[in-house]
Amino acid sequence: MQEITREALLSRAAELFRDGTVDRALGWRAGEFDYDVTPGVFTSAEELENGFVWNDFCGANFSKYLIRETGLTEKKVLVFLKPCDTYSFNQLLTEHRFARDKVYAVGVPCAGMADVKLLRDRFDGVTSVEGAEGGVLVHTLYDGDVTLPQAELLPDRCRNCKSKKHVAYDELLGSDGEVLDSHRFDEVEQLERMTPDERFAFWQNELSRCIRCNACRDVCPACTCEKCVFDNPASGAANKAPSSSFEEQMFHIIRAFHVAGRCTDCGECSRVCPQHIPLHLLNRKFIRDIDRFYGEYQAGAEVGSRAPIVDYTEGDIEPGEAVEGGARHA
Amino acid sequence: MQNKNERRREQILRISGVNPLKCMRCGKCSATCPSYDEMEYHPHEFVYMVETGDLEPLIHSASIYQCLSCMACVERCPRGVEPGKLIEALRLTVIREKDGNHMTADTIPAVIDDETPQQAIVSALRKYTK
Amino acid sequence: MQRIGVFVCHCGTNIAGTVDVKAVAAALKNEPGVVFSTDYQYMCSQAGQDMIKEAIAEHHLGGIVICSCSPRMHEATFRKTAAAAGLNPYMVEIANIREQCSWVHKDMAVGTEKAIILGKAAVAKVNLNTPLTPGQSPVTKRALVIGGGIAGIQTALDIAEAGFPVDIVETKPTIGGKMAQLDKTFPTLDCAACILTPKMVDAGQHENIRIFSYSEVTAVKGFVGNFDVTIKRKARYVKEDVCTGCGLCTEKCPQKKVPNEFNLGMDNRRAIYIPFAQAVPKVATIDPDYCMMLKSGKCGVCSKVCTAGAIDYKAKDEYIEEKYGAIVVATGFNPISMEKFDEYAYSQSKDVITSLEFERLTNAAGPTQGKLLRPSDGEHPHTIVFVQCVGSRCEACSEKGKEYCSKICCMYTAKHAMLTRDKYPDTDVYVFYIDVRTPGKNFDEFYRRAVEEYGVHYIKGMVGKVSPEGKKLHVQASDLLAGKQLHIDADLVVLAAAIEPDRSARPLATMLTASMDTNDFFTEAHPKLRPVESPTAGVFLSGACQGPKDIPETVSQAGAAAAKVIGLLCKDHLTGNPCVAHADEMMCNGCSTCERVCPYGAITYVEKEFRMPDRTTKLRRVASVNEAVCQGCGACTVACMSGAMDLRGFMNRQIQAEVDAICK
Amino acid sequence: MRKIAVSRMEELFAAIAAGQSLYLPVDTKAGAKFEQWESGKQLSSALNTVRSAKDFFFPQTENLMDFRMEGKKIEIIDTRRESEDFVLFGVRACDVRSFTVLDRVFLAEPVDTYYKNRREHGLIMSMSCTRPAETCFCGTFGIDAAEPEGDVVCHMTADTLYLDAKTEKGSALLESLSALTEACGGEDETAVERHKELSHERLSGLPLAELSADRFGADKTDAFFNDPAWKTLSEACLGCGTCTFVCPTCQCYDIQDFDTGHGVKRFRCWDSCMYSDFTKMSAGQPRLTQLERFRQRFMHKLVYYPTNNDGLFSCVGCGRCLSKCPIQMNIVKVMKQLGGKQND
Amino acid sequence: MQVTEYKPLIVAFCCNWCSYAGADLAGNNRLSYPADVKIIRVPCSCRVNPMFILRAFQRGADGVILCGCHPGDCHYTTGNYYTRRRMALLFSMLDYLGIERERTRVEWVSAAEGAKFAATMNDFVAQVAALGENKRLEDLRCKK
Repeated sequence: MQEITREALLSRAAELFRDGTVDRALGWRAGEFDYDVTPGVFTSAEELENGFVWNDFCGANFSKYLIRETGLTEKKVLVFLKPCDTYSFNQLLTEHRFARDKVYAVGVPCAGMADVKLLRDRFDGVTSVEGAEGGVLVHTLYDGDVTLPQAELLPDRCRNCKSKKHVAYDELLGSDGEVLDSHRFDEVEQLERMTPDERFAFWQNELSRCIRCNACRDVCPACTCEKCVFDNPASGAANKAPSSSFEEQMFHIIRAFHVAGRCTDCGECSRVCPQHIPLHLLNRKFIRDIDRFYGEYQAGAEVGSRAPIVDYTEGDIEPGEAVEGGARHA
Repeated sequence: MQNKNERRREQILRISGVNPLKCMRCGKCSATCPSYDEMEYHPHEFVYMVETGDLEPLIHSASIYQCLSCMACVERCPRGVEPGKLIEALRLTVIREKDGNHMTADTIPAVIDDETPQQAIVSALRKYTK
Repeated sequence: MQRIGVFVCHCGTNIAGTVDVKAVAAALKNEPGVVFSTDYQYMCSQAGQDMIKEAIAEHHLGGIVICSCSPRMHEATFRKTAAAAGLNPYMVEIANIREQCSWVHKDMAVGTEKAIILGKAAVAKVNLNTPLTPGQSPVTKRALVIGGGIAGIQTALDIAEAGFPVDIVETKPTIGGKMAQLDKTFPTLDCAACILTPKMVDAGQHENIRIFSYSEVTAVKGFVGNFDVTIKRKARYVKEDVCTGCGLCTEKCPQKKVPNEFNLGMDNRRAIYIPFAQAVPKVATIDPDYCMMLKSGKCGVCSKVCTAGAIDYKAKDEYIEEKYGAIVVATGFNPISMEKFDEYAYSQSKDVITSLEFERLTNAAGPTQGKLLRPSDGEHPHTIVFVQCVGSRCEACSEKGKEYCSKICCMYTAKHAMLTRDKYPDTDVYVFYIDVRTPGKNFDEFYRRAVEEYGVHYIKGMVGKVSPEGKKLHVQASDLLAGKQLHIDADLVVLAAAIEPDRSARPLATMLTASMDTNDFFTEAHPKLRPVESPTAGVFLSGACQGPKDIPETVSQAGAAAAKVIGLLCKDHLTGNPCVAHADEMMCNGCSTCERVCPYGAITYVEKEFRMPDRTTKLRRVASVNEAVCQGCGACTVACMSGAMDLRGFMNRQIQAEVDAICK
Repeated sequence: MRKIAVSRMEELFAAIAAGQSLYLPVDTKAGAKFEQWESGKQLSSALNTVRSAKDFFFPQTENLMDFRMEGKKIEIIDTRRESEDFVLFGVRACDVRSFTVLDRVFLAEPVDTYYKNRREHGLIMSMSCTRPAETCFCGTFGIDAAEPEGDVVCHMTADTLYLDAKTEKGSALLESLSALTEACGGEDETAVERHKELSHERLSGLPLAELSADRFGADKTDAFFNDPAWKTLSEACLGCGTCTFVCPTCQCYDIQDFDTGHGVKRFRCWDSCMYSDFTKMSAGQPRLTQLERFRQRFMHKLVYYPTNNDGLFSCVGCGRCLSKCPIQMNIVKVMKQLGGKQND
Repeated sequence: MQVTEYKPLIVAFCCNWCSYAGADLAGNNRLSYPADVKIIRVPCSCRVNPMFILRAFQRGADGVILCGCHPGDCHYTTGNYYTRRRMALLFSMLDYLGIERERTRVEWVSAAEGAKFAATMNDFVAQVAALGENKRLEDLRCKK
């Protein structure tokens, strides 16, 4: 359960609409089930009152929508930001993707957001999920009603949450948390310890499922190019016909490379992948290497910071030594 | 004979690791050599003779044993030629050949006196015998 | 697709010896776009160039590929050829089938196959070339000369004479440099001061020359024709425009124990000083390391005696910024430290000196008023040993010496030996040499005179060891020609120390983005054809900062550098390199990533209104490249995720086409 | 109707696979997926595959032909390989119906011979549903998940697999398997009926069972095209291709030439109307905003396709888009939002 | 020593100011290296986009080597520093994906290092030849 209630968010939003600070708010709209909430733009307190939802499935990162919405209004856009969203928010500000003064950011604490994928993997016909004593109560069509601890609904990005601390907001509802010591690189290190053959087999298996739907890119708050190289026939990288395994390798290497040093590890890419490809393991490899080679760096921790990939020192590691970096842990 | 000489020369160069072609004939090695006056051939001449393959007279000369192996020439040579190492290699080459020992234990009493330090005798045996 | 002509050069047998040039021409004829393909003996010859021009006209060629030597050799040549035939010069691509093919492969079949592939890559690239027109940038008509030795003075005078303003920046309180410390000059034996000081005065008085003495360059920005330079004027605590140079303060200053660097520490000066009588500018300078007033606030004598009121203890370092069109580096040289050569006992005995110290000892304005006296006891030396090549030609000991020949030592030692014998015939003079190098007008004659007329003992061999023994210096050396080891009891030993570039050169090179060799000498743009230009446009080299040089050579290079500068400053505009970055504004995200990696600050961001594809208008932040500032490295093109930033002449598409052609 | 014990499925698969390639849903880390059967591969128990079965007739990428260049000559090379027999086992009713939707596009004049060849060489063994998912709404489009179409219709009870041939092709296949299978008696008929009843009961209890498409259909363009609801519905759309790529009926494609350096390979590949460069022409795109692209997809499913195909909807209610859309927008939400207003 | 028959295809990106000149110097001094190496001239090593490297592999290269000025000596002052970071990260990623790390290399070769250029190419060609054909980053469409 989240610390802040829907009512608390609504009343604050209503005030902001009323005093004219904002004329639109980013929020979630109800779906057919408890868990299929859709991001949406609300333009009045009344609209919010009728359609706004706030529950454990409100995990989508809203930062990216600010690029469009701030361009459509003279006033401010109200946005509710979880701690991890604030990193993306800052990173977008670093890249001048929207104007800070066009946003009214309300920080909201997060107890971890549930992922319905995890329930669907275990039960057939999940029809609703409600808060209950000792966790959540899941109603299913064929497996009856099950009570589960909240933790079992959490995806990797929440289980290995890097920070409960908001790094940007205009006001904070509830309490702020701390930057956490997470185990988010464990899986990366596990892969690094494998032999190259094992790693190759692992990634071939994962990437071969890719259907090139581009959801990972389109949801990514770092992927905000006016025109992506993979959509631009002149770039030489675009190819709608992914008829060779090379296309998947190329796409995923370049996608991860283009967000290297900019990826805040929000985990949206893995969340949306219809084929369950662990895309965050590519991004985290870059984050891990950057930390290891050039000192710890968290994209979005502060506005205007210089990403290590556009920086240097005279004594940097040589590429030949860098590939040994993984082996050192063996 | 020519072949033997050539082999010897290669052996000397291999053992010493010296490239005599680096010598610019400045003579600083000879200028710095404390045994200069005892010698028939001098450090810079060693280098030149090895370079040209004129080894016979050198091998039969006492000069190679008059070198104290103080390595002053190695230290001073501006080109890193290291004549001292060359001389060491020359001695080794001679010793490795049959009956090449310059000195045997029997001959020692005749050449030493009370002034000769013990260390010198030991080092001489190491240097001049197999 | 272009209409492309391919021209395969034989380069005599340089290419044709290992590459079947006819086969290359035939193979490339089938490549997409190629309408004409031929081979010729020497493409770079007049006849070859004429052939290219005719083919361009006859076949209406839109692009040409020359399969020849490295583009570093003749790209400019063929671009001019194309331009003369009315083709945009950037529609020319070179396939390097000499340096990177025929010269490194021995087998004809292998060489031919590779040459064809390299040719195909060039054809693939030229198919995507677009005509480029270089941009223009204005030229600031002022030059900066860094270093006020004879090189800097001569360069500055020549530029000033041509009518352009010049600034000289000199770290010392006066200009004059090393030459001011010399006594006589070889091979004519004229007095150095007599020929230098008039030039110093000229420089000091010239209406087009400003001298920033006691100053340093701290920052350089910009590019050829438009340098922005920050100059630090170190506080000298004496108002330069007020001081009359009367010198009274330098006589009254109570701090008498300051080692006099002008005399290489062989005597003392005061804390307020004028380095030497002919200094330009002739103004006093307070040495803050020794001045009691500055250190403890107690004294003030100089201020009291100065009738002009020039003393200002509160002076601060000042920074001035100036624009220049061209920069000349004339930072000169220094003798290397002799501390590490213990075999010559330089640190043990005052009577072992360097040649520059010897110059001061024989100079009338020196510590001994020109009398040759031993530094240790002031007695007249009767036996003098000169040692050549100390630290020069020294391969083994890079931490001690230098691998190169310092070039000037043979001649100045002959001069020293000759002058000593001339003035003091009762002196025995020995010169130990490895080789005597005297290539130069009247140089060998000069050396022979030292031997034949003045009886200097030239001994082929090196000194192995110098050991102070009582009042004497025991010199152990070899005489290689006599086959003897010599033992000489000398009164004075003079070491011909190797010379090295001034320490300030390395950081300066970084500021100027000019390249240096491993010895910290500035690299010239071409060792033979562009010897006074650095590879960085607008930066020129004068004097020993580029390599060891004697005075006549330095002065000629100084004049040559001046000529190059004048040539540059005469232009109102410079034509830039059109191979620069440009942003596709519709694709630019405005993220500023490219701005961060640009080493030249060539990228700025602007807000512009755009008509969007959905027919709305939108104010967007987009990158804008200053084409005059951009040098075309391409760092931004890779930093740019969307690919909005591309590099003309090396576009993504072109490089990919080359990759494809090579790999197919 | 024939039957075989569920415990002997492996033998059945082996017998089918002996004559042609056999594809069936198997479990993978990322859900069920159609894979070629080989000894040891188990039929997935999942209701449906992540990707639909359309891949077998209309693959994501297809090499149409190659061009080889020698000097300045171009040679056309035939690369067609779509004439091999295969059997698709375990296709659900929704996906079987999707083939009808695709047939109307690809088999209409001019006939798409690539598609036609595959259809002719493919045999569908469909499977009735007993555990429809919460996202299922095939009933909305008149599909009975208990009685799918197909060459052979299968019903699987706890211990027995019933095989019912519906076409000549299907009969021929069952004929060839007669040694392995048993004939069915009256008891079996009853068991299958009971099985269907269970299905119907479950289908009627699904959360989306009441969803109706009656308000949509042929010639309703004007009724929906300018509805203001499109704005709210589309505002969160990321413009990715997930819905179109998992959809069994999306049939838009693009032709792409791939320059291999020594020739050109011509591919047909899926396109997505959600993509910003969809149907981009030299003059630009006809649909400039995501709203227009989003609208196109749903109007096509619910209005344009029925208009051109005798009222047949090009949605089969498989529910894939409900579970896969990154922002949880889907056709059900669209239908409820638009239809709701129409009929309130 | 195993004698391998495999002739690899090597794409070498060389910066115009140092490494391309170094390659020219190797030529001037007639220092041979295998013809399998094909050089592409770029203004600076920092012009090399990871996409070019992947494309080379896609199109049939067995190894890709990037040569630039020594760090600190870049003609453009800082270009090769960026190259170093980009390639360190890219190569580490390729390694992570199980692609043979011996197929990629960055080498700093100055204009004066003709001998180093030839030696580097000899060594790299031998290293890649020992691995044989590039199978892990191949694109079957591009095979003949």
